[in-house]
Amino acid sequence: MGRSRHLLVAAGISAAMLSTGAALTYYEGALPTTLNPLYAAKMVDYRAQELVFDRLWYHSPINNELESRLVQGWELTDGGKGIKLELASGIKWHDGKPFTANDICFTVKSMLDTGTPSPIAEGYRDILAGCTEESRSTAIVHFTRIVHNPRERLGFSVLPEHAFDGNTAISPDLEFSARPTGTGPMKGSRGTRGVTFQAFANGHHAPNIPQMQLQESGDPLLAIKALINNSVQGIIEVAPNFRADVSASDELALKSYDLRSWWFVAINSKKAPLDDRRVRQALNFMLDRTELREKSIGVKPGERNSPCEFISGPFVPSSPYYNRSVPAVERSDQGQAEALLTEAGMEKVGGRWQFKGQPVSFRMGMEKSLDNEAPDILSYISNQFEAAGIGSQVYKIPPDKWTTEAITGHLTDYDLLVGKWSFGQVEDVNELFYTRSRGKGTRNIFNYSEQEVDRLLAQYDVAKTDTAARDAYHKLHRKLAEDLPYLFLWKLDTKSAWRTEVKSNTIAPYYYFTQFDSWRYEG
Amino acid sequence: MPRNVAILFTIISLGVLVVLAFHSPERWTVMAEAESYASPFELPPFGADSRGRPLTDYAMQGAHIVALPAVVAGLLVTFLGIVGGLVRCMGSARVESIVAGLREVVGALPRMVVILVVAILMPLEWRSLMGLAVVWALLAAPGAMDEAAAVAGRLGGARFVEALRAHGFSRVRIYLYHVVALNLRPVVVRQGAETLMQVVFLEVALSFLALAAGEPSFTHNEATTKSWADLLYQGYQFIAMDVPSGHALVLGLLLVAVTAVAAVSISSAARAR
Amino acid sequence: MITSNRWWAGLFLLAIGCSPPTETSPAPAGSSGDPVPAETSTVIPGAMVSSTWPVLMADDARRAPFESHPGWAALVMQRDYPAALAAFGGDASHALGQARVHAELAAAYRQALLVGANATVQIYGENRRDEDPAEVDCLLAVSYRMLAVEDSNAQRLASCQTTEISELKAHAEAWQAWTGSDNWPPADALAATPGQLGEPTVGALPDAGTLPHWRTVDLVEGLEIQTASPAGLLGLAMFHEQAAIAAAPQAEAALRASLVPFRLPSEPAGELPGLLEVPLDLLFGSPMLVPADLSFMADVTRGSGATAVETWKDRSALAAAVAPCVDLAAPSIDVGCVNENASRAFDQMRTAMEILSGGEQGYHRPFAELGRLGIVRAGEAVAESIGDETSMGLLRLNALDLSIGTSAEPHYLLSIAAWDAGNRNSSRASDSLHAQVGHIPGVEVARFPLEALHVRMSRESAPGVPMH
Amino acid sequence: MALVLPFAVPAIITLLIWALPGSPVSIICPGCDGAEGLAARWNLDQGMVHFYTTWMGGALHGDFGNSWRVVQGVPIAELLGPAVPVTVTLILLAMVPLLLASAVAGLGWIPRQLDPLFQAIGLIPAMLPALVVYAVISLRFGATMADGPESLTAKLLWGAIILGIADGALSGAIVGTRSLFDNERKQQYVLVAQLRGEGVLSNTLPNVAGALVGQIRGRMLHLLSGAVIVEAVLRIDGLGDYLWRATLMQDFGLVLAAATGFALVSGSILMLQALLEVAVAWHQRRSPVVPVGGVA
Repeated sequence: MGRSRHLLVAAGISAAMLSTGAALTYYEGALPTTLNPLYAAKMVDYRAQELVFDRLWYHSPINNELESRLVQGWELTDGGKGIKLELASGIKWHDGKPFTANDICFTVKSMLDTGTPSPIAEGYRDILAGCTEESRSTAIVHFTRIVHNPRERLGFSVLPEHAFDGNTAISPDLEFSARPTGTGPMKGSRGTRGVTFQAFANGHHAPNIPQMQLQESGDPLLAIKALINNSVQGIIEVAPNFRADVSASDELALKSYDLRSWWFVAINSKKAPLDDRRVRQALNFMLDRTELREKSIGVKPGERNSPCEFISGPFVPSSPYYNRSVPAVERSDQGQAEALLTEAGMEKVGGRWQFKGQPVSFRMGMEKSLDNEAPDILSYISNQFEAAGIGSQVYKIPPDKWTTEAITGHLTDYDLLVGKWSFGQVEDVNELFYTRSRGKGTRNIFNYSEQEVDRLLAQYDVAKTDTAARDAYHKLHRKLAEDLPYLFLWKLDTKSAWRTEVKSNTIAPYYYFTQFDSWRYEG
Repeated sequence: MPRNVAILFTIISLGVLVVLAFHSPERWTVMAEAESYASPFELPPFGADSRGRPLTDYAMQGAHIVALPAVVAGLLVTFLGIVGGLVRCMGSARVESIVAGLREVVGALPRMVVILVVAILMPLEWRSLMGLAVVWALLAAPGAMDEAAAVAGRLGGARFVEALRAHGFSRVRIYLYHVVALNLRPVVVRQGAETLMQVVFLEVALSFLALAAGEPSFTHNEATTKSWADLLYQGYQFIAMDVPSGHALVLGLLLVAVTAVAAVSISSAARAR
Repeated sequence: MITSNRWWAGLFLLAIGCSPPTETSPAPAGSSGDPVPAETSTVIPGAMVSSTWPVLMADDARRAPFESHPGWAALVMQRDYPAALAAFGGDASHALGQARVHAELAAAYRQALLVGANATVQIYGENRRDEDPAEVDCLLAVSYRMLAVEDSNAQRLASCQTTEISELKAHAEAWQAWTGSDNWPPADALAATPGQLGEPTVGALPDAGTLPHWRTVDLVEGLEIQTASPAGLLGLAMFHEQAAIAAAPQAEAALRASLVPFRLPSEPAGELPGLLEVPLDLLFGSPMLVPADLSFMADVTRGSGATAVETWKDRSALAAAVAPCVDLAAPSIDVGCVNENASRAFDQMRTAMEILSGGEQGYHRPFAELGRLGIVRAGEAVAESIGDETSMGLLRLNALDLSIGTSAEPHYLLSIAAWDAGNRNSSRASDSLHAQVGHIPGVEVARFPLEALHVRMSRESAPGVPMH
Repeated sequence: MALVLPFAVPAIITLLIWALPGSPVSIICPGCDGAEGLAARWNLDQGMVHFYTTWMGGALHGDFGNSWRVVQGVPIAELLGPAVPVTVTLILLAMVPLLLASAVAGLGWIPRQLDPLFQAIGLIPAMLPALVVYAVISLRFGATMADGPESLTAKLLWGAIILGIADGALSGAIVGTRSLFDNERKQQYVLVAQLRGEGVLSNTLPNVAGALVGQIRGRMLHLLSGAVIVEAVLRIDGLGDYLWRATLMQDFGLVLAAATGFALVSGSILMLQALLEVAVAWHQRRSPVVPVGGVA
């Protein structure tokens, strides 16, 4: 058996070597739900869309300069309340039709159309007022007010008017979501087992890689093996546990990917006994984050430059919005937890906590793909609660279900949900904690609602100065650390691994493939 | 196989499964990285997985997942088989035609398709192996009833009962002893044993596929419980990726074999003298 | 010896990514598994390879005094300056180690100063808003001065003196008095900055005083704005430079040369070092492979660019590796070539180390990785000096990817943060700076303008929603 | 029955949707936002009859709607169109070993002593050989191409072999066919025919043909059921695999269409059986064959 296995492996490796001549393949933790930029909900959606579409303006991943591939000239109009865009010439959509000012205005109008139920579009409705086409190559985008650095605000992907027959109310379940038409370097098509990208030479793009495939990675160990065997050439997110293996290989390179991500355990504060803040605070003390981090992520105690740092609120510690005067709970404190639970009217019988005579047990879920970054974390958390006298049934939730049910506030039969949020330059957390109503709180997992929190979020929204905005979020951080709609766990750095045959693969912060034209594959 | 040997095998194989199921831990042993992929010699009796968890947990939890549903499905099919045989003995043409019609409808659809359709329609909180096992049993029942009816038919059906009545036996004795115990037993027990085995294989198949697709299983909570399918999945990793988990494959195959042996030996043990 | 190798490898691998200590790294897929890799193509001349510190350190006897000393473990493997200073404290036999820590701190504080100065210029110079108070003029003027931009600083300092914050007023006056003079360092101005450093002392690790240095209010809502003087970091940089020299006066020239690539634009150029005697202690665990590399990097940084490569390629391993990638005529540099040569030099050093050690040891890879990093950084410096900004940016990003584990030199990472701050890439700059807070006392000073910049940038960006 | 099946399956599923607790929308798309909009888009808002008729109306025109989760936005017909021939090919290929084994067993060329061996092989669940084969294929073709068109032929051939042998298919075919012929051979007329010097097969075959066809249909349905597992494990883009993934991802529209697809295939098999039975009956009407040199 062993012998035949080695023969198989040898055959496999050689077959894999031969196979790399075909397409460049990379692994994501999950497949994108949609390739329609208006409905991106996961980072994998954004990354895939960056290959297919052009954002109007973007930051160069090399020197962070604000650049545009679609606009060759611009000027402010209407006393700063508008910007006139002169489009670059020779740009075609992936179906061969020319890119015109109509497309820019169509995109703006579809984002302003309330029949487009997109949280991303919702964000733009505060700033954008409309758009007029002056000519085929000139459009004027109107703002609701005078804004500083207007180009910075125009970071949306441009959609083709003809693909929607001019209908600005765009629904998520159109074929466009699977087979979009963009102006980006690659033409993308979502298949049943992955996404295929074909290079599309254009006036403003000249990709060097003719074909690329995105596949779902599944087991992280197998993913690393496949990378080492050259069956795939890249993994977007490598679990900290496996980074040493990547560093130790001459054929792999570990690449930095700037993404501000933090992990949490959302608490269903609408259900008893979790509706009692003291119970939530007790859970916060029950968790031994240091042990969790060591077992699941592999961070040794006292390790310097750890990829994983504890947090006490909804920001990464390096962020100016992070309130450093609020300490993170690093070790469990069962004494405090017991005192709080007793105060909340619970009693411990035979080592198990009881509430109103019933043993306390929580239904806990986690987005399944997180297991790739922090293996078995759900079991470790559940074990810690068990050890503290609280039972739990734990479930792994598929990424799509997480997108359609968890972040839309429909998994209310759960008590606790383990998840991760990622941010770019903007660290706006309002959508996570606002009371759900009229386009607010669109990502409020357990429909948390707290008057003071709403007031602070509104304060941030209307802040006239940077200081006011920052103060509002510092107060929000403190308030959330007390009220605990989430148990805040840690921020975790993201690293990618690519085979060394993939050259000049500059990775853009957050969007990843912004500089894809320069990528080369010498496999 | 000789009947006594079959009985011995039945006792041993079922015993193994029952003991494993009853000693199943509620949640698996906390990992010990140092024991990662420990061989059966390093961590008796079965070795450990990638995170140092003993494979014994997998064996026991897997047995716990399948034990009750498989037995229930087996008994259900046995019971319905008996009903089918007795109906033939009663000689009710209407009931027989209903059974035949039922068999036609059920037999016209692939079982696995029905199982999956039921799985998606079943409310989340109802989803469990038990539900699927019962559906599987109901799908298998018409065949069993048909075969039992054929056996009863060969006995002479209603005429057989009348003949025994003439010898002065009570109806209850005739049906339960002469018909069921002496004549239907081999068929219905074999059908029940096969269903038992099929339900175990169904669980393994569904869990393996869910595992391979990175999706939650229909049959158990994979975050706290491990199925035998997890052993086979590790076996797949051993073959495909040279992961040192050959011992998991061996254990997985062993458990599947024990189930098959149990089914065969039950059938043999129940066959007529 | 195996034991000590295990210990050494263990510490290295621990620092790299917490993997368990291994005697040898796994052989690449499909390789023969032969401990000594096949013949590697030459990038650095053979004789020069043998004189690089990683290869010299493959000699157990030469490595022993370093690997047995916790000071070196803290400095080279953990990159933990406070721990290293504490461990070296009072150990005369390792005065060079102590000097090295002070020198790296001097470089780190200069780069932290640049982070703050660049951020200040970006936010209050180019993105000033009505809400910003007059006091920021003072910070802006000092920042421009540190960046050697003489842009009506006197006028800014004058307007800054209208402040009611007396300490800031005095600070502004002191800098005003110095503006235009060529004295370096600006002793009086430094004396007027908050935080008392005292006399430079070997082993001391002062901070930047109580932070924030000053509190003012915005002009729209009257909310408190906290600020700190970048000059405080200059004081710390000068302190550690003098402490380094005091610790090892015999190596003053080498220590000063090691600082050249990290000096401020406003600092006087001084004499070029020429070829120096550099003790192994100053090279060990750094990206500088041979003594001449220090001189080469100093020469490149002074702007000689491509010609420096020609001058040093026969003596400096870094110059030799970069030379084939430089087009003197253009002048330009080939990024792919630099990366390729860095990898080949990495193989060369590993091969040489394996031959000396009689097989691969756990420490070989991290040692050689530092060499690879050094070559990429040299390419980056050359690109910058010849004005090839794109190549410089790309090489800097490659160097950043290589600066992990034992290769993560705080002063270099801070130099990237300074570059990012100048590019308004406030996210990565604050991540890099944050990584040093708590390890290098006082660098928080740079946080004040950097965080203000980040808030302003993020509030003026396209709207974003949290993604999972 | 054959004609009714493709209409009956969606009808039964529709009935179940309305019979189960909770609104049809919550069953079809648990947790989906905008229940009203979704209900309207899926014709769930006007009762089950309206849903059934509109869905069936669309299906008859080849419009099964769009996939909701497996490949969001793609027309289901586009996904299942190529899947049906793949599954049919798999079943037909798998029938080859079964038919051969039946023929050989019918002729009595397979010794009974081998039955335990075939039965033992029959105890192997199809999933086990399938996962080994997929492992080998993923090694042979590499992770990328293992799921691509390059490996389809290999996967179909291997899948057919597994389906034809595992899950008791082969042993069933051998034992079933043999017992059929054995029972028939014992019949009086066969013995008489033998005395007349006629061939046994020519006499028994016409009479067992009906039952034989019934067995073949049973085996094909058995294979169809096994195809779900084999396709899913080997990642063959057939009806079974789509049904499996749609079930996992709760893509109701796809499940409904795939189940109907299976009903269609099953109906065709029924139809085939009916045709064969008619042919057999027609043949039997022409019997008995007048023996050579018959009675004057």
